[in-house]
Amino acid sequence: MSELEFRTAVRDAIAEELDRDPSVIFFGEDVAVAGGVFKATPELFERFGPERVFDTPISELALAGMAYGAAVTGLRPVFEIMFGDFMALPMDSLVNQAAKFWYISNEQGSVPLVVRSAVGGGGRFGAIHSQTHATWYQGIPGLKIVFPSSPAEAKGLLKASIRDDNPVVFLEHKRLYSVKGPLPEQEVIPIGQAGIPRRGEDLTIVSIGKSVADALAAAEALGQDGVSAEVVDLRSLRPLDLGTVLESVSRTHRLLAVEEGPMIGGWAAGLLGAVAAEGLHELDDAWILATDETPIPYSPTLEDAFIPDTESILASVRSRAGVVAG
Amino acid sequence: MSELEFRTAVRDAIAEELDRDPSVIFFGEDVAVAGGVFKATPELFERFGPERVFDTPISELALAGMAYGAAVTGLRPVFEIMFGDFMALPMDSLVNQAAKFWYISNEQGSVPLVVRSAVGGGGRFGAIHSQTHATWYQGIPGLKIVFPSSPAEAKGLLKASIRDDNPVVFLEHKRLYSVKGPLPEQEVIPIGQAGIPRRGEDLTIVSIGKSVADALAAAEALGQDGVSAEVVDLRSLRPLDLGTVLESVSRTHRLLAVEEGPMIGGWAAGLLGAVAAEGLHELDDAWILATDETPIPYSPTLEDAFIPDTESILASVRSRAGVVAG
Amino acid sequence: MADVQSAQQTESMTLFLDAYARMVLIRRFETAIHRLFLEGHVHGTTHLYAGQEAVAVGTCLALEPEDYVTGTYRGHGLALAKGTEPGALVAEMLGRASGVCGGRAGSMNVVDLEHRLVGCYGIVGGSIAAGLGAALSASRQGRVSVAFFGDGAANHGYFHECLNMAKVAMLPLVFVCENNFYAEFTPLDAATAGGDIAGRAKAYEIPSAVVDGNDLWAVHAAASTAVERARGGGGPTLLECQTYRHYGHSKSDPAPYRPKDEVQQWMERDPLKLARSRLLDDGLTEERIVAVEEEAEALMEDAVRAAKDAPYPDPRSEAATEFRP
Amino acid sequence: MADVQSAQQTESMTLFLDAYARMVLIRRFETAIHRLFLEGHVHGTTHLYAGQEAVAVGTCLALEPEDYVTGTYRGHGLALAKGTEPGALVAEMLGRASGVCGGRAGSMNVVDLEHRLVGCYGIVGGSIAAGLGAALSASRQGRVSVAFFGDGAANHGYFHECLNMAKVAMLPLVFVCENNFYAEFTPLDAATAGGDIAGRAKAYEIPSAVVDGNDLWAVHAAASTAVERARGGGGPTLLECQTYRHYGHSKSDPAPYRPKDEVQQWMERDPLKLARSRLLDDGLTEERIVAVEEEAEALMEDAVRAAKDAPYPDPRSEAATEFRP
Ligand SMILES: Cc1ncc(C[n+]2csc(CCOP(=O)(O)OP(=O)(O)O)c2C)c(N)n1
Ligand SMILES: Cc1ncc(C[n+]2csc(CCOP(=O)(O)OP(=O)(O)O)c2C)c(N)n1
Ligand SMILES: [Mg+2]
Ligand SMILES: [Mg+2]
Repeated sequence: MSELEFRTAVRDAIAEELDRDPSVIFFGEDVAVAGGVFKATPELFERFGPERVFDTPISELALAGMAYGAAVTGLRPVFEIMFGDFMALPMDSLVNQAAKFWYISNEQGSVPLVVRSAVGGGGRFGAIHSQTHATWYQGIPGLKIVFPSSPAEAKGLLKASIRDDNPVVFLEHKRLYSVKGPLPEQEVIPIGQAGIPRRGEDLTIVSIGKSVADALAAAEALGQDGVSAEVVDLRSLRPLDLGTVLESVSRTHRLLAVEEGPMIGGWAAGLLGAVAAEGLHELDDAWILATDETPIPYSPTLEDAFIPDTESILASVRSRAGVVAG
Repeated sequence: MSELEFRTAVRDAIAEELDRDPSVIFFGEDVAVAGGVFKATPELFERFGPERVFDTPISELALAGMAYGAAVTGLRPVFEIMFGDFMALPMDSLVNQAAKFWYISNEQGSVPLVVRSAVGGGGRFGAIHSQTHATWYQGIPGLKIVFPSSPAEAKGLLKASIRDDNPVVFLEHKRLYSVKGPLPEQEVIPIGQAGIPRRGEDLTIVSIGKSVADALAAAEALGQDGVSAEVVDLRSLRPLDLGTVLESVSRTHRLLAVEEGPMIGGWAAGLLGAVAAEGLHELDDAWILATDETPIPYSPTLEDAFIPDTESILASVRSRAGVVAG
Repeated sequence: MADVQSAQQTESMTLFLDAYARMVLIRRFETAIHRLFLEGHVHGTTHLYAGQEAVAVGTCLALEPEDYVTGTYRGHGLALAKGTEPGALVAEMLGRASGVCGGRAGSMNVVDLEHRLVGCYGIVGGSIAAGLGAALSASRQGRVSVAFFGDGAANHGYFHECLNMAKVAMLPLVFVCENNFYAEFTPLDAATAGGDIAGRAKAYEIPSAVVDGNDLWAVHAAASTAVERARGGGGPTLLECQTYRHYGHSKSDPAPYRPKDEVQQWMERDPLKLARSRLLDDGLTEERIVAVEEEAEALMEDAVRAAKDAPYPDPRSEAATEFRP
Repeated sequence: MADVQSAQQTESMTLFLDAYARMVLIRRFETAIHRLFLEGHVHGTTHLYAGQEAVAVGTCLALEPEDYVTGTYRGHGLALAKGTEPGALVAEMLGRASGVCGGRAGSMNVVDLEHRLVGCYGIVGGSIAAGLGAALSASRQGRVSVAFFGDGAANHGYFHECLNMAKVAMLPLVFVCENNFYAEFTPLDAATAGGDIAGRAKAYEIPSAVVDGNDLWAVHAAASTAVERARGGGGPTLLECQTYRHYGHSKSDPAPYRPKDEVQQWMERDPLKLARSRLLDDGLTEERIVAVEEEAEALMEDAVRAAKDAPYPDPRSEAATEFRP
């Protein structure tokens, strides 16, 4: 039976786009000769050569600036900032150059680049190798933020990101790399359309990335309780597919947003706020499951308690008043 | 009649803390000899000398790292990153060093630093000198984000920030520097407590920084319509004083959050979400007034239309169904 | 033989006369912008290039139209040197719809892709990285990229990371540091360890040179060598062009921090003065020189008049989009 | 006279014997961590210091207890060299409540303020800026700050900005670049323009030296000079200590990218071997050396046993706070 591993999906997406379009290039730290520290990009260097796929010095700010300048002048750079935690370093170029160009140039041109990073906790990498930088960037108009939840999404969304004429911040959850799943049905998954991997009537659980699988598992278990939970997979945080969430809530009237990150300044709270502003009277209940408001701990006991998972989603739904069988 | 100018309040706060505590130092680009590009820090250099107040090269990342390392080893650095737009450059040190230290060191020590920046639009400075970086940083546990709305707040909150044992991101709105206002009543304004500069019954308008004055002016005008609006001044985005907002909403049942920035990924949507999660059934209505989802334009006609002001707050309230005289 | 020589001479003379005309245009442009700022037509802030004209013009004289340049917020001179239409540039400063960026960018952030001006950057150091990226494209297009930046930018992480990257990848990039000896109000020596910007290239094994940035011919010669090296696959070069700004850093900064005699000495070496007398020495007639000067004058007057009459963008009519569809 | 001399000799000999003992302890520590990682007791990832012991130990030998150090994710050796209790350090790697950071930090981010280890940083270059800041405090405390970092970090903006800042402010900072010739899987020459890290200090007028990082005495001598300079107000120094890591970059990276003979040559110059024979040459008896070796061995065994028996932090009981109250 043909299944696809997440890391292979990433590699294949890049390979197919390198094949398809000679203006696509791929670079980063130890992504070429070594094939990436998460072994997500092996054999691209061998196959496409040093002109298209190359390693760089440890210079995140210059990497992003180089990608921006190259994108404005005819190339379509895909580059890796190894861990999402390092995405604070290239931020100036991404925010003040790439994100602004299309608008302030009065649409003279745009910036087709993709910056990939491994994000998220649970790997015992500690506070500075486990963060998810999506919310640092969500408030930046002009930057797309894409975060796949499965191998099929990784491939379809990464291909869409590489073909997109705008800068894309692409997140890959560490604990998804070794996950296997069905092959994609579409070659390209359009950016900005949330998915509904599970239909339900009593409750809408919205999430993104790794947490989608946890939400699905929790929804299964809730079925035993007689609670029918719908799961929405946002896929991107900008553009934000509010419409799909509102439509779902108009049927379930209950909303739980699950975020692997703090509640304050997080995307989950922002989503609830946007839903409240548009569909307040559709809501019977709405709440957030997030992490504690602290950095991410290293110790297994602390990290396991810190990160939302299937159990904590279940516990959160069960303890929340008002969720009853439909 | 004794009034205080915002820029003088900033200067006096730093001067008084330099006086009070020999471990306080102040540095930045052209803040010492030249007294700052917004003339907010004149005469500190003359008064305290080059050991306590000094100019630096244009090296934002090193500035933040220097402040962090100094703060951990006995000093209390206050430094300036001239424009908030530049706050993408020192982010790594602030996020991965300063914000994490207290927690991951297991509370061996903390990081008493303050980083001041001029933020906000309306000054015709264009897309890369008009941003407000608060939301880039709001999702970072361990960092306080303080944003005064008046000269009195500027002084009381800056003094509190300098005395705080944690890293503080301090925002000064460009269009407040020349504003005059009454002297502070308290020497120090505690960080994390929102203010309620105006009481009302029909509607709660929540904002921060420059927009608070706009909200107050709009509330006055709404009085003519017979709508009694309460205004909440958050003062800080982390810690976030949700309690004060919830209490206000429990009386007015209507919430408008006004943000000078985009709605997606903004603090206003997050605030609405947090309120919905805690007090959904108190809400008869809740919405957000924010900017367009684009960079900030230079041209006066475009920028004026872009930035929320008294008129747009008024228009938003009047056009929103359901706000009626109490 | 003699004919050929003189033919070459006249050719080169008209070349430099055109360059001088461009320098005059820039000077008039900045004089106009300064006045327009004081009159409230230019908003926010503006950073004038007057005094540094020979750097942008001399460098661009060594470039092909398809070669890329990136500049700073002090970029009006670079834009005009690379070919941006003066009228569209004034209109941008005035925030008009007819501006080169429709009034969206303003004085600090001009983009003109048609003339391969990738951008002007309000962030110190940003122009270096943008130029590095353009060099990556240029290396595949037989083109060259030139990044302009100031002496203050030489203390920024952008500078170091890009020097190293450009050399490692052997990119066709010319780093042009416009050393006007001040970063805002801070003198070079107070912020720049060693004080030798060109010297910072050595450790990366990048060829570098200190250039008289007020001498059009010197800049052109140094730039030509660097551009040839880049085009020939020889990798990056760092040029430290020493020059001086006639105005303060921005707005109406009177620059009290600059010693009178220092200003005096530099004013005597005004790049326009130097170029003018060199052209006369080379045998050009006063008439021809006056002619191009008057032309520039007239060009600017028309540009300003047209810009002032141009409409502002209408926020209701213009449908700005966050993303390219 | 002869007595004085021999007294000094024995004093210095015991000094270096203690240093050797510390190097042995670090080696045993890393051997233990490697095993514990493969056994699943150490989680996530870990970066071993084996092979580079002489750099941290030789440098710290030139420091006062109150002097500050900052290091990288490859920081176990530095922590032990500066005085961190081995038991507390193993426990940290194992994520136990008795860890030096209560198990919150882990292998990459150790902090031990009691021993003036300001921190170890998972971000390449972070240690340099942290050391710069510590130097600012140190300059007011009569102390010195030493920032450790790798060859790969020399290509980062942090490196350049901090070199310049340290020199401009004449801070008592010693930059110790541990050049082990690889940044992860990338050889020095592939990423470092010019290939001469020490040489990069010249343009800033910062004194620098290339040091045999596997020779305890050479490192100590170079560090002593730099520390004296810093303490005397002479400002920063850059030391490029050339060394080699015995393990792969992290985890169980077998380092296939390193030529066999290169590894062979470096193994022959194992800093422990070199120090041991030097001590014997200097007249120390085999017995005394074996004694300290066995002591280190025993110390590590106890440390590991204690750590394994220590409880994990209890998420319910521990009230973590985001802010210092
Ligand atoms: C990263 C960054 N830091 C600070 C500033 C504020 N600033 C604008 S211009 C300037 C001085 C730059 O000096 P230099 O590089 O010599 O260029 P010049 O203005 O002299 O042409 C500074 C500090 C900025 N725009 N960007
Ligand atoms: C800013 C940043 N970029 C990339 C990484 C990933 N990374 C971790 S170690 C390393 C190599 C560093 O090499 P070097 O500085 O020589 O130190 P060494 O590991 O050899 O001791 C890299 C690229 C990181 N941790 N931080
Ligand atoms: Mg300058
Ligand atoms: Mg190395």
